[in-house]
Amino acid sequence: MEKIIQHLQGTFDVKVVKKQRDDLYFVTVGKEQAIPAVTYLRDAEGFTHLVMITVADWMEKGVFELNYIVHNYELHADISICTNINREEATMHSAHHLWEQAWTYQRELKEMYGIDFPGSPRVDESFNLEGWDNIPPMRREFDTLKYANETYFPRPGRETHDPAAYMKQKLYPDE
Amino acid sequence: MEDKKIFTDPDLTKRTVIGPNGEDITVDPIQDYFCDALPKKHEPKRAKIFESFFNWARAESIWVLGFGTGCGSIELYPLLTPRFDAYRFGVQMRPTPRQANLMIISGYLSVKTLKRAIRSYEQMQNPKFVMALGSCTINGGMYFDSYNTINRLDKYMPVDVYVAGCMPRPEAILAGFEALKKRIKAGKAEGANLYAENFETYKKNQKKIIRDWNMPDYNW
Amino acid sequence: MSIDWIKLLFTLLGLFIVLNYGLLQYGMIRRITARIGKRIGMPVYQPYIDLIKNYSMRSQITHGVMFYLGPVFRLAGGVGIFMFMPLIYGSYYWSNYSFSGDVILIMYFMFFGMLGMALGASEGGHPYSFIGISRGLSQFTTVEVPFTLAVIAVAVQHHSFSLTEIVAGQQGGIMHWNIMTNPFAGIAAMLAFLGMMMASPFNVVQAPQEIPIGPPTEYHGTYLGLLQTNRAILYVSESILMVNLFFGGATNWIELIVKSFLVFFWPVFVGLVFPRFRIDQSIPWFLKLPLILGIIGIFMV
Amino acid sequence: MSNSNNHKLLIQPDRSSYPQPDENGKMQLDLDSGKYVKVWHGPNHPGVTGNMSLELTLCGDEVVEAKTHVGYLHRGFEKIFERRTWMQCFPTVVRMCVPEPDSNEYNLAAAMEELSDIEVPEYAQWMRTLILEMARITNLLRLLPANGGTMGLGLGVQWGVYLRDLILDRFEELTGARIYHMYIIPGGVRGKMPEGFKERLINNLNAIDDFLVRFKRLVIDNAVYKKRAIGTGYIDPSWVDKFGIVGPNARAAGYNRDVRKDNPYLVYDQLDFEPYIDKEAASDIYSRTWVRFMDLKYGVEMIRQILDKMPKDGEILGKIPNALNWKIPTGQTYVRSESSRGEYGFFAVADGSEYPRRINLRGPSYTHAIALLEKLLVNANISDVSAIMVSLATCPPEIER
Repeated sequence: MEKIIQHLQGTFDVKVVKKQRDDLYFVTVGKEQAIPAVTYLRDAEGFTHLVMITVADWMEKGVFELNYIVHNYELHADISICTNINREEATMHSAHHLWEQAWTYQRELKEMYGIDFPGSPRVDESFNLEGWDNIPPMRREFDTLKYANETYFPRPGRETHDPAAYMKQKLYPDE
Repeated sequence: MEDKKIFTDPDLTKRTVIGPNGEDITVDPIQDYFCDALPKKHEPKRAKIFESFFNWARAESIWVLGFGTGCGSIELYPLLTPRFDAYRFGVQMRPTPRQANLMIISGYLSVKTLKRAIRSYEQMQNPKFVMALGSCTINGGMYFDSYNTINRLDKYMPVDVYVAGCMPRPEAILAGFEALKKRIKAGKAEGANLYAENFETYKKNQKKIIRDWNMPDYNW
Repeated sequence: MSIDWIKLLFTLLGLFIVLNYGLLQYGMIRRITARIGKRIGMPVYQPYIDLIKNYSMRSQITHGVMFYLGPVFRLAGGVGIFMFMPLIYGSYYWSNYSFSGDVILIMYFMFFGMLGMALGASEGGHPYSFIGISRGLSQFTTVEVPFTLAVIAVAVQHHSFSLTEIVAGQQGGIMHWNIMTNPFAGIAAMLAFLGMMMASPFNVVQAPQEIPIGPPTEYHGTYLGLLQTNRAILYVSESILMVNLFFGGATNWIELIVKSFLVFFWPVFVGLVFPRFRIDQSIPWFLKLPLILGIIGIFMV
Repeated sequence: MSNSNNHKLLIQPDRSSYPQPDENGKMQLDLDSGKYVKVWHGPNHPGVTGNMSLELTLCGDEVVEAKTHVGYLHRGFEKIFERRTWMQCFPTVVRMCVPEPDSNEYNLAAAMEELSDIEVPEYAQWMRTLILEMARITNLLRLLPANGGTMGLGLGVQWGVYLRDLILDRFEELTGARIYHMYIIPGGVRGKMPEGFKERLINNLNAIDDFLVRFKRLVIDNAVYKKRAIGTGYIDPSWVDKFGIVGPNARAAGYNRDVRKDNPYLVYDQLDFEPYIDKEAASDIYSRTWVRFMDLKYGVEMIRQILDKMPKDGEILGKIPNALNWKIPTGQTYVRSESSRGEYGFFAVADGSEYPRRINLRGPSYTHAIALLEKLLVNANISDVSAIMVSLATCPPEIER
């Protein structure tokens, strides 16, 4: 595992390596190098299984952090190739040629975050939503409670009985 | 985004096709394939005795549309199998909306499912009933702040019986069936007529959230 | 030609009895199958309530004239089979309008209902209806082959196409029944009977998990009520036909009911423990074993 | 022991007259030609697992193009997590996959424990393993007979769901709920075994043993079932990595894919088990049914083993901070477990606040039901569509979340 990470650092311009577990590393590379790094891991190091492509939205920093998690069935270990892309004009290179299911993830990310993957098949089709005309819902600036209250008809009389006070009294009287 | 997207479906746009003899045929699927007559109100039979007899038959033979719209459908399996066996009470599953009388909205409805549910509901024939399972159909339940699930079902279609719980146990659903039977026998379950009378309101509410309305207003 | 009014009355009475018997039998079968699945099942009288419910639906929609006529044709087919079938051997009034060539007419009526249904359901315009119809017609054609062979074998054996005479030839104990005297034809007909009753593994027409539910997809309310009425009559009539052809007929109502119930139970029993064939598997199936048995049955005579 | 290589003998029909895909993999179909008919298979269809739909283009009764449409169950979980504290996520997260909710609970708990370094007591780990295995057999009791059910053999479903109800009763005893248990909480579990629970559970397991014998006679040895299932829905073993196939579907293709064995979590390394792998890689519906059958069989064995080996008593909850304002330090992780359908993973990102930044679910159906299913359905007969779908054990809620 260490050797693979060293190899990655030698070949690519690796910015950050974070060891989460013995079998899980988060490796941050530049935007241009993410797909080559994933391809390298798949072809040369035997990380043949694409676990998922996912995004965390860091609105404060103005970036989306894309994660390509790949798994090696020989070593039973995962490496996540992370890359930061600009939130405003979010585009990323497509990985649909590497794995057949990759375009599904990309289609979802396009719909949920508005990240474009040029060339990915059916990326513009709607995935979960139908007839959505607002900003992509998973972006952090989208306020789902406000939207729900405006769009749907909240039933009057819904009260929040916050159990926090009771819990505080019962479980944590000192804090 | 300010500009509203325009939703088009290539299968539903107006187009010209070439017929078998080489002539041009204009096809407008929404006009040709669907009937856009509005729903009519059907009065109950004049003679009280007939109506109550028919209501008894309707109550004792409830055909449920097999449409699991949400997570409550996982409890419909036990309902039809040995443990709870709803067949004893005259409840049967029908796979097509034409033959069904009761639509079970089993839990939350996302906007995408609501569109299909409305369509299935409109295809059902006149004495038709709706049973809503779970707290998410009453006030949104635990998805009250979700951007994709509706909060109140009765704004979009008339509901006869609500069964509360998350999720309701099969016993609760059986009790719901009993409550529905009482309602039908008393002649109160006139959901279809209510829908026809307040058609405008229901349609307005439905169109408010279904933005790509690409079907006729009423498909029988 | 003078009309025998009393006979007509008896025929209609017989139709009424058979209708009720069919509905009760359906309820009974549903209850027995439920028991096998460890359930209690629906009440025996449930089919009656369903029928009343369906006839009392308030709104109906139609897709055209043939859509109306489909269930009517189907019902006519069912009633037609019944009208020309002798019910009780030795009784003038309960032999309906049986005549010397009734077997051929009955076999025609079997197909007639099917065709009527096909015309009606295709007017409904549902894609699953089309698939169901094409499956149904092609399967029924192949079912007819071994069945016809078996019927011809029986007819040659008794030198008659009249059901009454075929039944007459089988009187005098169980060893005289055609299923005993010509077992190959009997087995061929029983296998074909599976296909006629549309029980799995040959329920390719309605196939609930595949093309729900085939031709009747669009039928509702009164149309469905007609179809249910027909199902009650048709299935009982077909089992009575089998009783007449191979199980020595019946000399009284109780014998008839017991025998036809047992015959009817055979496809139900098979259907419970077998999944469904695909259409391209079920058609060759009928053209293999049942066909060979039917041919042997003819040579036996 | 079960499979023959019949699928190699199957004669593939001539497809040359059918339309071919263009270079983008999209079928070139002229829908107005009258040769094809477009059918919506679902969402209102008894043969479709859950609420999803397939848009099939048929030529005769052969499927020439298939598209899956999901999103009917989309509730925006990942969005509403942003408004829930980590503890409030628990009641929500179980709703992500309805038939087997416990994997969700475990994964979220494991992610939180890993990110904030919490030790789980041993007894609690055994209880977690027990409840995960119980959840696995409840789901399998529903899924396995459904393989016969899609072909019109509903009897097995009746038996299976009845036994599932018995196990749900045990869940109710243990956790108080039938479906959504919310039993695994970060730091441990919520309760101990009630009095007499073990004996009642073992009784139920014996009933499942009986069921397995009868089910094998009813469905698996059934000539008609064999005729239909063998060779249908064939997944080429080379697709396993390409499509990200996991769990039982990959095991039917001859790959040893089981998270319990590969990356042992909880106490699986102390248990003695070997997942069933189809050595001949027949990889059709029949083989997948077999793998699920053996999974259920081994699952029952495994619960017996857990009940034998687990400690009699112990701590159920480790030391956890104040749940009301539990701040989890910045970090991200990916945890996985083996559900009855395959690898089930959570990607969790914490940003140092009380609220999670991102929790993303990787469900096995995500790859099985979309990319793979669309590929498998092409050239299938319409009769086999739901059979193929059920044999892949797709579960829409975990795709859409």
